[in-house]
Amino acid sequence: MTPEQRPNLFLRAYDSDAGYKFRRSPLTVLAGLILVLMIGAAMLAPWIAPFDPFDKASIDLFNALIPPAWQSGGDPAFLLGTDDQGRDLFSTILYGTRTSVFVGAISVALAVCAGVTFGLIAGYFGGLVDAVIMRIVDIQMTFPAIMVALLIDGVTRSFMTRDQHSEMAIVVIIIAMALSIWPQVARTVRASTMVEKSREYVLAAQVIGRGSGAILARHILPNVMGPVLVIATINLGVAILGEATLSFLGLGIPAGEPSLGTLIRIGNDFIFSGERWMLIYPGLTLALLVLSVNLLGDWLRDVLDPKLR
Amino acid sequence: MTLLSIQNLTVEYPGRKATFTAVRDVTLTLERGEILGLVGESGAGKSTIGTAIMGLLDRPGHVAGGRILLDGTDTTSIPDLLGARVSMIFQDPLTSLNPLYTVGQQLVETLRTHHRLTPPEARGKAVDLLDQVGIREPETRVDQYPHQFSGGMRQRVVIALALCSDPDLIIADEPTTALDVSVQAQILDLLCNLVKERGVGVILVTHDMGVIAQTADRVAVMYHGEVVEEGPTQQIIHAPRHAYTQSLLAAVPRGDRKLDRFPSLSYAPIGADVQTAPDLSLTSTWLRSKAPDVGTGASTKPLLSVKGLGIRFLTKNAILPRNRRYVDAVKGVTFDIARGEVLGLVGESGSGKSTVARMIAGIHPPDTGQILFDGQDIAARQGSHDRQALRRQIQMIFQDPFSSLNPRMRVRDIVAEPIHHNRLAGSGAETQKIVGDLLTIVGLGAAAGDRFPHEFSGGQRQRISIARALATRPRFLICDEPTSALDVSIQAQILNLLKDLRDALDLTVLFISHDLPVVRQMCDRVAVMQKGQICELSETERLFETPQNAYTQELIDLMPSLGPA
Amino acid sequence: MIRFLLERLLQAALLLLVVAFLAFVMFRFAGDPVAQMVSIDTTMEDRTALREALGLNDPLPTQFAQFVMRALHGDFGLSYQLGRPVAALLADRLPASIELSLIAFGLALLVGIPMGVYAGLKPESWLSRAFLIFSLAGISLPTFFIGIMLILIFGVELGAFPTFGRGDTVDLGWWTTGLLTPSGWHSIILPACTLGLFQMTFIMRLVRAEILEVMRSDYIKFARARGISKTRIHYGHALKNTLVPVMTIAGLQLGSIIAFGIVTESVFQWPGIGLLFIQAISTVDIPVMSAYLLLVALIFVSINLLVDLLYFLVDPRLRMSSK
Amino acid sequence: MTHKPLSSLCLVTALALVPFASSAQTLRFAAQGDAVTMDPYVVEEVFTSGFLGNVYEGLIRRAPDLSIQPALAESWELLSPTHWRFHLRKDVTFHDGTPFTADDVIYSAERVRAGASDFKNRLAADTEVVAVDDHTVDFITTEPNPILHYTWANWYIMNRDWAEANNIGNADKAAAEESYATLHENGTGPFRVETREPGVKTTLTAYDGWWGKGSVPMNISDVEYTPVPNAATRVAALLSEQLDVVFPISVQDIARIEAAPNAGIKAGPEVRTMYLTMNQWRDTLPGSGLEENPLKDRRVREAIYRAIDIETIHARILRGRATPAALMVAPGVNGYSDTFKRYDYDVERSKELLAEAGYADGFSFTFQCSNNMYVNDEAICLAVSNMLAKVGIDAQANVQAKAQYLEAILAPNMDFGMAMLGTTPASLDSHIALYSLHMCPRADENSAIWAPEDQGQIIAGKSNFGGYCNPEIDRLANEILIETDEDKRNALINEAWTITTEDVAYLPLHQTWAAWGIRDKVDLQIRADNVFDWRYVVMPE
Repeated sequence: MTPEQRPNLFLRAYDSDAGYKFRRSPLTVLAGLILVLMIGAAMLAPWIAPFDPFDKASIDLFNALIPPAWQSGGDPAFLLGTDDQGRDLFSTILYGTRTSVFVGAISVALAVCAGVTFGLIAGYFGGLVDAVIMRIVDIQMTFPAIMVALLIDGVTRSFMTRDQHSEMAIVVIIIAMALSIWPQVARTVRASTMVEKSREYVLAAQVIGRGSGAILARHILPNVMGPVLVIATINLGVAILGEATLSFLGLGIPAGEPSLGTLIRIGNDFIFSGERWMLIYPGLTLALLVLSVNLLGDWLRDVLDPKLR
Repeated sequence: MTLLSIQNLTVEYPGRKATFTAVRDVTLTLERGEILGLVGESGAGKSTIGTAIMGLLDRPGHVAGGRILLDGTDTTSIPDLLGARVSMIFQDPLTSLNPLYTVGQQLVETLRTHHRLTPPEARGKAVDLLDQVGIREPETRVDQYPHQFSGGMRQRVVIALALCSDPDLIIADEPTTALDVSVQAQILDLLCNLVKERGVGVILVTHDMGVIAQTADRVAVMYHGEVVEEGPTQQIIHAPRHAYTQSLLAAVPRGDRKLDRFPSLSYAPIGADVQTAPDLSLTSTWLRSKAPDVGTGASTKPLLSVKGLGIRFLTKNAILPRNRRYVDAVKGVTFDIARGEVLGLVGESGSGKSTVARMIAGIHPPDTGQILFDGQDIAARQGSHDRQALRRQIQMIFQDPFSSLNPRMRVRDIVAEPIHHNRLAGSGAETQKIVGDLLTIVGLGAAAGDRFPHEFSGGQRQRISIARALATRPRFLICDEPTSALDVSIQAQILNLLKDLRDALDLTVLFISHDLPVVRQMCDRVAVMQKGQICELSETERLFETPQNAYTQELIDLMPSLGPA
Repeated sequence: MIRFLLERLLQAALLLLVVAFLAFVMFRFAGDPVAQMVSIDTTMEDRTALREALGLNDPLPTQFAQFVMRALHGDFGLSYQLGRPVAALLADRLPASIELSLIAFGLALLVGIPMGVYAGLKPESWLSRAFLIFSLAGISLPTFFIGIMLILIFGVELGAFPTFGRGDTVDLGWWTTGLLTPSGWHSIILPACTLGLFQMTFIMRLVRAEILEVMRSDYIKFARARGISKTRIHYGHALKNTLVPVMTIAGLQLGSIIAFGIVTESVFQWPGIGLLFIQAISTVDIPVMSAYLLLVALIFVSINLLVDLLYFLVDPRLRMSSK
Repeated sequence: MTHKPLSSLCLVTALALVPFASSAQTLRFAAQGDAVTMDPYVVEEVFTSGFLGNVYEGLIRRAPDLSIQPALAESWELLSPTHWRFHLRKDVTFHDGTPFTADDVIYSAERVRAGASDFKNRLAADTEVVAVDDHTVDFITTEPNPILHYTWANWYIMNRDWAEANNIGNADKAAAEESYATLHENGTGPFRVETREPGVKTTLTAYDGWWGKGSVPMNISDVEYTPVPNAATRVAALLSEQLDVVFPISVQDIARIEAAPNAGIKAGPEVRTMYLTMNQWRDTLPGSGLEENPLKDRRVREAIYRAIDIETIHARILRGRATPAALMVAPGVNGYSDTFKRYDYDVERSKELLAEAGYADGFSFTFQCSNNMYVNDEAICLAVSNMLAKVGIDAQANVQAKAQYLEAILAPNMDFGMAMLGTTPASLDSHIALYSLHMCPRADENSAIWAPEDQGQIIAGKSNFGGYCNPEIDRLANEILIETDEDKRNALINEAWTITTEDVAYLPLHQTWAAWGIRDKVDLQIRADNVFDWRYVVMPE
């Protein structure tokens, strides 16, 4: 078969086993659609959202606590109603989703970078390096994300001024989440690396004279990425939830920059006052987002690595 | 009455795009006390018949047509078919036993499923069974866990388990493939004796003609889901009628005499793996044009000389060095290989032959000894440029075609990697040209470069491995069991290719194998390894005809053969 | 065996020391405790004196050494906020957390394992699919959100369950239990469900995956070929082999139960160590926080050790190789 | 209780449908936090002091309307401007039965001024306390102080014998060992502590020997106190009838509780005034990037004042349950006057003022806010920040929990442009507000305010974190302190408030209302200082 005859990437993906399993599961297709829609809307928030929650001058307290448009007293300008500051809830949720997805994606990306690097090194070189890295992983796993967040918070506090620190809140939470995820990635990558490094294609590369770096980067890395992809997807959900939980506990994103967690925390104060839309819609958005991510993660796991838990 | 009668059996696996017919219209019979050999290459459908009889087909596979009768009754209507009437022995004794139960527990459980026995009675019977299958000290071993048994012993336990229910029929699916030759012979003997004593029928599924020749009464040869020929063993082996059977037998390496080439008798529909004859004229262009440039010393000295090579592996780690336990994997190995020579290295699994190969290839640094390549010690000269240039001239072909190619790289990149790494080509275009030539030389054609390894069969992958090994213009090639994972017909093609390349490129070869007939066909001299040491080294023909060492003698005696030709 | 245990103990001790150091360092920077301990009107002089008296001006290594020495004697000092010995505070609160964790964990195992076994043995049935979707929902909903919803529905709208606290407790001298009174049981249901839900779905998925894996193995096929009954294969062979990995992960999950306990305890005002911790964070009560962290590490390490020991009981391969 | 766990499990399902039964005489009460300690001198904090006020008693107490009432002192007289005589009640016993005598007052006066006591300022260090007889005590001060006893409502009298028998030392926060008084009490008040689990539950019973029996409508026999920090949980517990009284109720939950058939609300303005403090001390404004500090300019401060629409905050965030404030003291505090008016909300004027001051394009600064200290503090902060944006001022709200927030705003950090705080004058007199919030925080005339080396000595103006400084106010405050003629004194206070209002020293916002959630048929009196006096609770029989 010459290259010209080969179908394009999309068709091949569509026709592959993964694509087949994807098409066969309506739930996965739905989850994919929802996720694309949500992430798309979140990324395009500045263009889609009717209001900019960061533009303080446009927020009018006079509009506070308007119920969703279809309820009595609702205003068509505010589709999902407004919060206690008069911010349009729909816009805020869009921006909040953006923050949540951003925090989730960046922290997972960081965790994957760190986890893959250390996992590869530990698994490939073994010995003392391995022992040291795995002990660090063990220790790291002792700390729940909340405590990691506190630790990072404390350390950054010690060398930053207060202003810098509150601006860094989002960075702090990203690092905290990344730190709580990377051990899992490292463990998986280490295990896969130990399997892969004894495979003969790695020996073949050694015989060619390839150095460790090249072997790790060109040969082992691409072959351990399957499970990593699954773990990354599942942990994207975990990271989004983690950010929400930290923000809910008041250790996360400052209230001025909404994330879904802070929105739920604020909404929770109105749980008894009848203005439940402030709790329900961010909550639903969060649940839907994470559920979609997890459904896709499940599908990926089925396709790539049925053995992963 | 005929014990087992399979009538027009068809087994199908419905897939997403097409339905795969694993077994098509197969009709077979088996009598009590008879061993029916079911032989064929991988994918021929021989194992499927076994599982179909048991009714254990993996979903979505199903019997699409035909009947299976046991003593005249359709097996689907026999309630206590499994275990009670039919038993099965699996290929891998390491995974067939539940690791969390003692051998005795598993025996007792099976015995009590089929017989009314009190636990002490069942235990007594279990001990008897272990004794019958030749396990010494059955009283103590019955309480041990599977991991405390060796591979051969475990396969005996598996057989004991299969016998628990006094079955009428035993299906043995490649029962000795995972075992060493010496153990294989014992297990096959055991099986034959049990058949005679108990009068059970056995279906022996195997790819190994030698095993069939030794054991089976009758043979059915399968090809692409169909039985192409059936008859008494002697007739099939010595007077095969079907062209496929003929080509299959021709490809089986002979242990009794040396041939120049494997007969290129090939059955036409085998198609997929039949390659056009490699165009070796190309070897005169690139591979020859720049002859190895380093250390072209006097041609009388051996190209490779190994002196007192040794390595030991840690078996038990501990914080205190004195508590650590090591095993000597290789100890005091010494041999020379002359230019253009093929040295065979044989031995059972764990004898250290692969470790020797890997030390020479530079994968493991040896703990002791020297490896002199062209007079220079490549083990000692750590990382120098010279060493890299020397290393380049030593290449290796691995055993497992499925793991020896990086699944994430295109074939073109796999073959180009050594060229890039050693900067052997001036430009990208030149590299592509060389890669295309190499792929043509090994008989795949340049277009194969665009594809990924998983799109190729085992034999084709091994050709890719060879192309990669040739890409550095090596003078010395290590072949570590290059064909042990391949079907015999493919094996013959690959071995022929290696022979041709050796001749065309004047390669020196270290050929490692546990398969003595293959070694006899391929090598000029042979070294026999046992427990990390070389116990005999001599000219191939002399070694096979007049072995000096007792262990060598034993290996040669156990060598399966198709019987006198 | 003994050598293995000693090695693990040594490792555990090292780990605890590192955790102690991290705990110490992190809380050293988590805010000024003095600001919390005094009223807004306290003079700078008194603040400085207090800081001095608390030893907050000593060099860090000295503070750490003192911290470890005292911790070894079970003395974590007095809570800045409550003026009580931290060890006593934790001891008072620990029973509540342990009872909640164990009930939640028990609930998770009791429901999760059968669900997982079923879903693993019959992967195609509609009930298994339902379980799977349910489990996805379980791991997708944040714990705090579930808690709030349970309170809203069962506590407020239906008025069926208490929404906070432990109910009546019985003091057994060394342990205060809520499990001997009806109101104690009544109170534990909602928080245990909240806390257990995530674990339950998690364990269910894990068991399912392991069962699927084990059922593909050769020894299960061989057992079927020998005619062993389905029940024996499923519950004897498959489940037992599933237990080993499930135990590890479940053991690790106990650690995360403690972490998620913080959230649940804060939503339900469950008077356990998690609530104490979250209150300590907001008041920068350093002794309480560092002691809590050490306690969590200790619990985690003990669980790991316990899991390792259980391994020995279940897996003969390990039992033998260590002899 | 010897229920078997198994049978309890069965009972649980049965009980799930039965409404909670409760003894009518037990008051089940929950608030945000727990009393920090049972030792009355360790922490000056509203809830702890208020809680202990039911167990311990001072020489005086405050009535529900905050007027001063005799308590352990039956009466008092001023023998000279510096010589006070207190006549003690005679039929009083401590909870352990010991009679209350003048010696206990002397002991309490010593201990309250010793060590790290938070209540040192109840009595000046040089005030002499002399027992005239068993039931008469004299206080001799060095300077006249007309409001000496105003702050004594939460200076509780402890028993010397009990303290000495139990080795109770000074009120010390950094003590190495737990003080007996942390968990135990021996007061004279109407309730005695039965069991105490800090942070979990405290139970109390009525003290049979209490001297005041019959003087108040109280009919409760037991109190069960549970701290419930989570606002939603508190409301849920009230609505599900697990609690009789909960405090505080967020303004947004008031309607829900009022609508409930089984609960109600009692709400009223607090005596605490919420205000914004503006950093007038730093030479450069934190978070502004400017070389100068615009907040030193009175016009800028007025511009900020005028940009805040207090009525909308009042209506939307506080749902009408607040009183916009023009002064730094609330109605009910001595010296309050309703003649002061707020600067009108006027965005145009605000912009003009900014332009006049040279900041037509606005500027930015850090705005420190708390999120768990005051009623809807976070929402108000964000609203203020949004309102300032409309005149071009970028107030970057940094909302933090109490611990971090206080660390940021307290000297010497003062890492803020503006911050929101609340103040309650302990003596309910204007002087303390002027003294600690408005006087220049400096050790002497010549030193710089908040100079590090002087920080330990600063007493006046110690809560003046914005660094407002006006010598006129310093002079007035000192005059007010020693002026014993009430009319003259009030005139001086009025003069001071006029100056600070003119200076826009602070930006007073409002007095929020405190709302108490009360189960149906429970009656109680709420106090503007949020102290909960159980003596006024009447439970349905």
